[in-house]
Amino acid sequence: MISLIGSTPLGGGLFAMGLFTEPVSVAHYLVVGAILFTAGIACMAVKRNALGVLMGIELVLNGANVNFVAFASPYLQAEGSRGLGLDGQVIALFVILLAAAEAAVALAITLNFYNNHATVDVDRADDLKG
Amino acid sequence: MMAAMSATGLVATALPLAAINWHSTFFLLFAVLACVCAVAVVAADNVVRMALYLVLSLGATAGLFFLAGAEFVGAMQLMIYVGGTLVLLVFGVMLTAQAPFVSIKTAPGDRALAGIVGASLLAVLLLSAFSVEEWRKPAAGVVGEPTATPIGMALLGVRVDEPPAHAPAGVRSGYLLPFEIVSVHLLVVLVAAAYLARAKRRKTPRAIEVAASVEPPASVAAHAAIGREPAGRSGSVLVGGPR
Amino acid sequence: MAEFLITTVGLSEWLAWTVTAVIAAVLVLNVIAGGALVFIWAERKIAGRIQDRLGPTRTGGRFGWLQSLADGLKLLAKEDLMPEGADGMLFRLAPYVSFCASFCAFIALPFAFDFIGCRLNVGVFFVVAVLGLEVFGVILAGYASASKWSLFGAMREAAQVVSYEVPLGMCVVVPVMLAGSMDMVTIAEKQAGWFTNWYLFHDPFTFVIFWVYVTCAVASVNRAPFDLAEAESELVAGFHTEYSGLRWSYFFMAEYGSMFLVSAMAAVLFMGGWNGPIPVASLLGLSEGTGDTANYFVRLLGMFNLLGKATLGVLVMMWVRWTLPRLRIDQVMTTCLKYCTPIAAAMFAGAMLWQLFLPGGLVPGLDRPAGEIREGWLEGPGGRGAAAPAASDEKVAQVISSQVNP
Amino acid sequence: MDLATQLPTLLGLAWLVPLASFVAILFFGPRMGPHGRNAAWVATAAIVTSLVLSLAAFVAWLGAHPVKAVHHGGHGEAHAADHADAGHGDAHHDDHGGHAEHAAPPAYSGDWYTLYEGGRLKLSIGWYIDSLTVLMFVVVTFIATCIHVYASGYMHDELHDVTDHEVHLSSGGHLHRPGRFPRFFQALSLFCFSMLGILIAGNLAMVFVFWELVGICSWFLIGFYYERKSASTAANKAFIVNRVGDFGMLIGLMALWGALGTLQFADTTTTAADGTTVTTPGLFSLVRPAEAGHALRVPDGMVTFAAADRVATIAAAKAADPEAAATEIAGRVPGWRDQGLGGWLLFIAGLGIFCGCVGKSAQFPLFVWLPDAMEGPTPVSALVHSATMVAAGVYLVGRFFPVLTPDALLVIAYTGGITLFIAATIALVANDIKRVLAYSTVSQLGYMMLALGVGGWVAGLFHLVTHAFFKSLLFLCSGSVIHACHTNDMRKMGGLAKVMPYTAGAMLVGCLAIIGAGVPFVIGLSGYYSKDSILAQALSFAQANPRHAILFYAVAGGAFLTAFYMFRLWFMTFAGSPRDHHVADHAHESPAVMVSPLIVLSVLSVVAGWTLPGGFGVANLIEQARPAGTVETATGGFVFGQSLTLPAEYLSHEGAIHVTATMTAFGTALAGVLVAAAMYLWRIVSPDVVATLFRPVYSFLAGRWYFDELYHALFVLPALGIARFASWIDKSLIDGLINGLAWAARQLAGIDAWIDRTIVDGLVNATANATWNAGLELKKLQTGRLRQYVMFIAVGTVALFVLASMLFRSSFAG
Repeated sequence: MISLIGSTPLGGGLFAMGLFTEPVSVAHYLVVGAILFTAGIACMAVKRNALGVLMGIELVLNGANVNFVAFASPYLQAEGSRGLGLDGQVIALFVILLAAAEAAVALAITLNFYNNHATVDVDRADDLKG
Repeated sequence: MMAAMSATGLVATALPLAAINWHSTFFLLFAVLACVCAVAVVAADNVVRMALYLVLSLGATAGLFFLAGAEFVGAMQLMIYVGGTLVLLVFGVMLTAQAPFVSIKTAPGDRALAGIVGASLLAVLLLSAFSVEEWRKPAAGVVGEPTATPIGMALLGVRVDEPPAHAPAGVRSGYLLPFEIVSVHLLVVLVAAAYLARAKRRKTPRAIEVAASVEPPASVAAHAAIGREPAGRSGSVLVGGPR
Repeated sequence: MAEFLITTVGLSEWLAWTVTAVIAAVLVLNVIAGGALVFIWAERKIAGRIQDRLGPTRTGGRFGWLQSLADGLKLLAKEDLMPEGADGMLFRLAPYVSFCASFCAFIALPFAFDFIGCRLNVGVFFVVAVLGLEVFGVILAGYASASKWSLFGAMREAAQVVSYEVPLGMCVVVPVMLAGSMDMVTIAEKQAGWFTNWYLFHDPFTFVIFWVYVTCAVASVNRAPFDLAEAESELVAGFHTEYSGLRWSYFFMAEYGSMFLVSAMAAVLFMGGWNGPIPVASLLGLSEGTGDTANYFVRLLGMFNLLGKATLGVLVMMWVRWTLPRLRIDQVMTTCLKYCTPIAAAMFAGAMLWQLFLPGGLVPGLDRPAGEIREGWLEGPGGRGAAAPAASDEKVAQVISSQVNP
Repeated sequence: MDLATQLPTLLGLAWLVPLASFVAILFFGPRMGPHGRNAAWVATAAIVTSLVLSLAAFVAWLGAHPVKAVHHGGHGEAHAADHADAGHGDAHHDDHGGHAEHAAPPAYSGDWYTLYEGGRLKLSIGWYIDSLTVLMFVVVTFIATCIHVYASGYMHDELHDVTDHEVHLSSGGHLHRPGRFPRFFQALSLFCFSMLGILIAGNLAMVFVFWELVGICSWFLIGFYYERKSASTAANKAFIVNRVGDFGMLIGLMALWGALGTLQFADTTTTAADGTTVTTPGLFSLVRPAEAGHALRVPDGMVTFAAADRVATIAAAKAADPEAAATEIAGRVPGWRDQGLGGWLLFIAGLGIFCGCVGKSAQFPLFVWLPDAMEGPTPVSALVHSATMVAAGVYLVGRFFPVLTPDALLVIAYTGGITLFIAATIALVANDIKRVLAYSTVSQLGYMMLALGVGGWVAGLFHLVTHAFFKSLLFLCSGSVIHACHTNDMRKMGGLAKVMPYTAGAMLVGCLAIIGAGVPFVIGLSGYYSKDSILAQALSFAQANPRHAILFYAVAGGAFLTAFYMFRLWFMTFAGSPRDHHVADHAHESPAVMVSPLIVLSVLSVVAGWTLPGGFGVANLIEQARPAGTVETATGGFVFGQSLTLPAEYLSHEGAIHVTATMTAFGTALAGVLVAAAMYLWRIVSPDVVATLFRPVYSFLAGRWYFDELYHALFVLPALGIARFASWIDKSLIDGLINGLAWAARQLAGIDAWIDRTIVDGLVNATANATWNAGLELKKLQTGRLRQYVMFIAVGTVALFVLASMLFRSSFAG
């Protein structure tokens, strides 16, 4: 199976980069976090559906969480570095909890908005614009 | 089995399979899944599909957490994010998922703009991710201790783990207070969400009222009109409630 | 096993691990698939008996024991239909999501001391979390089918599962609290010895909360009388109205997998896991350390023990299904929010106080292997299960005292 | 519980219960039944509770200190206190057995609560309880009880709307107002609380506080009908006149505190942290130290205070060694004392305190308020005149007796003598029944003061107690009469004995008691005993100091006048035939609730003075509290020379003096009654003829010696003149100046306003306009598009990062 992956051009490229053989570093996780984060921002910026915006927020928070966990993980730390230790994990935990809370409230707001405006298009939520 | 063995033998000559690092491989798997699905969330137009991709992305992230040794956080991610938040989200989708709203199109210009901004942001983030020497160094591979119990103790205010090396001496405070604050916060949110989303005692739901008032023949065309152009300016009903 | 492959067979390390993983996965998969086969047959027989008829009798001999296989073959051969307005991708994906969720949960389920896919120190938590994902497949199926019945069924399922996760979590937390660990192996090992050591009999509160757990578990896997999502008398077939053939069978397997899983969880959490009611192995002198073969034998015995308990649980669920009528959705919610949740909360508090003031358990006097199993973080560098328990206890006390009295 | 804790508890409760009643009525009075009818019950219940508690304390006292007959003799065995069991607690009581001369009376003192303590000043709520306190508690609460009961009947008019016929409105009608029944009882309760506070007070500061409270209560009650000009004026008069006296009292307080640093009566024993007990001497011990045999001595503090310049000299000379200086000063104090230093201070301190008593007890020259105080409701008059306010002054003189020098006592005696004579003469010609009684009160108070002044400590206080009974009786009787006749004028009465037999009988008892009627040497009414002892002491004093014999004549003459005017009153009111038939026809006996107190008080007026076989009696009880060092004859004075002799009181009981005094009293009283009968009963001599015959004297007396006019001319008119002058200055000079300033300020403000409007406002408006316009422009940025905001944030973040990496290149992306 692995060999099949390795024989593909992409897989070969990855092998060449040493991704299959070298241990991952914090930076790897940071890249994932950055992509998630950016995707979340883009999601928020692009989606007109309020729920889409919500999902973007979740992605952003998740991207941040990836970073926290990466910095906290002793496994990923380079020689001689301990990283954030438990603190990072606990913060990630709190972020998850608050994200859940935020999702609940945001969803309630969305439903309310839907009840009052018969739409979930955030572009229509401009009653208070200057 | 034999076939696989022979295939292995063949490829092994070309690739250093013996040096394969399973951790990195799984990381790659989950990371690619997470990133691809995240991008798919942005690209998808259908809300339910977005939700699906989001679930996959978040699930893959949970896998990354497991790989990083944060088992508790990973399980938490699965439980709360995937299990809870997303069900909630799907609920919202379902409740508001009438045909016109499932996919609301975005102008291509917006997409392009978002793409440019996103790319620049990503560039900035990547730049900073690779800018620190220490972060780029491959992991030493220290197998961390299980963290569920230390986290539990820390949430009760007792730290049993070793603090980070750069932490000032004597700083070993737990998280009892934040834990309590978050608990109360969740309770408040629960109440608030219930309050906001509660069924108003109205004879006709507001949505129907509005839809009926926008255009006399409340038809599919009306829904389409709501979806396409801002109908709020056609009447004051959208701005304020009943006087 | 990987070591065996490396040292004896001489495979390279990565290959050995791969083979091990594949074997384990296949084994677990067979538990589900084979289990589903057996349980479907059993369900039909039981239903028949309960309804005063014979059930399948012809296929495969006298008891119709090949009926399930025949059904499976039929399903494989069936045409795979998809409604016109369906969201094709989601429609296809939904059964796999459901099945994968059910299957993934088996990763952390211990069949015996070492017979486990992956020993997670947050095992219980992981199982509950992953089990909760199953509902996602159901929702997707309901949405993607573009059918009213399906959507209704999915919505009911979502509401029900989300609600029942609350009391279920509370029930699960009680054994976790008593054992001081979320590791399922640890929890089961703590109940080793005579059946009086089972957490079911630990104190009156755990006894009550076991039944709350059973109720919630039945509800969370969508079995009658809580099968509102299917409700064939109202919603045709609920969320899988539009499914047929192999895709439909995936939902079925997921359901039976989940049933088995929650039953096994009940066994591990409350009924000693692989430890039988009578410690036969230790009475026979076959306890650990008497040699690899004996060890393996003991674990095999334990596995059958656990499988037996889980099967018993599944059979009870079937019994319940064919005995009780289906509840209305408001009754389902009432049961959850007005009965299960408060009772579970009260029992949780009671068990906590009991543990605080009477840690000995309900039936004192019998042996209890206390403190032998600890989590790795408290043990010395020797790894799991090897360090002296006394040292770890000391470390806990020292750490805690240094925290409390700086 | 021993007596030392029992007594303060019982009496403290008895003291506080009326306060509770006051508070209750204050807040809930109008809601207590219809028109606040039940307020009477609350107040009465409170005072009855106090009475019960006081009686309990009385019984407890008697149990510990049985009253025995006093055997006067040369050996100076002075009081009958049981020494054996009084040595516990903080009883200030040296147990010296037979050497009673050196013994302090049994008393208990302590502090409940210290209000303030800093430097030498300590203000506390404390108690000083001896037999006098206990006795006075019983008397006050008893009489107050009677008066409460009586008042609940007397004040029933206030239960509904009242039309006050004595208030003439400018519209020609009469005042119509709602009733104030609860208010009356509220003030009454506060009055009782204040009076009991004076009685129980453990230090002069507390006395002063309650002294003033009594003053304000009297102001409330005298001015109860405050719509009447006469009532409000009388209330103000009483209050202001009392302030004059209190000013003197403040001087006395300052003299004592400044020189001695304490206002406590008794010694204070405190236990220090290390377990040693420290006894801080109180006023009594400072003035009459036990080591000097309780003889009056100018305290060290006063001596050094008076010799301040010499002390300063010594201190300056030995500035380096303060201890040596202190030793030398202490060594030279006796010498200075012998030179008479500090005597004046002690004298002035005593007189200052006495000044307060002059005001409160209506002594010359501050007695003018008391007759006017009749404007209050009659129960108030009874209370003020018998048991509370005026008694407070006499009580304080009695309490303060050990600190008073013989010189001060002489002043007191003369003040009392003058008062008694003036008041008695005015009472001769007064026609208002309550005014007669009021002047009689002033006269009797003069008696008491005189008695105290001539060394008759027991006599004075004895008379205070007996007088409390019969004077309250007399007032309540007069109230009953007024209640029946609706007039105060005796000239319209007459022959009321037939319609009001109980009242007439009770009044007769009261009159007999006040004139000291009795069968000489056998038995008599209460006044007989107390008056006799005053006369005897006055005679004794006159014999010892022939220069001051006039005091005895004043007393004897006063007894005659008393008998005359009291029976003039009785004859005019009850005897003969009705003078005004309209009044007589209307008259009726008062209701039972009013009559019953009369009967109770009558009985007490008869028996209060009796001494039972075995020695139990008021006089002997008071004797228990006799201050240490006042038993024996004392001579000398610090101011008026050494010639003054204060004869011991027991000497007055000796045959020669006693017989003379009794016979004098009997004779004068009889003469007075006979003259009164001749003029008003048998009408042998017409009062009108006498009045015409002595017209100047009559008008002088009827004009009340023109004291009010004198004070008006001397004080009121100058004060008014000064006020007018000040007012003129205020109006023309100060107001003019201020008006000018205001005008200038106005002009300035005009200029300022112009600047404000054009320049400052212009600037502000310009800023506001600019802001407004900027806001209008900026608001376009607020598109209301959520997605754009997200973009802004993202762009902003990137921009920040780029900016930061350009500026701080070294620290990023190395």
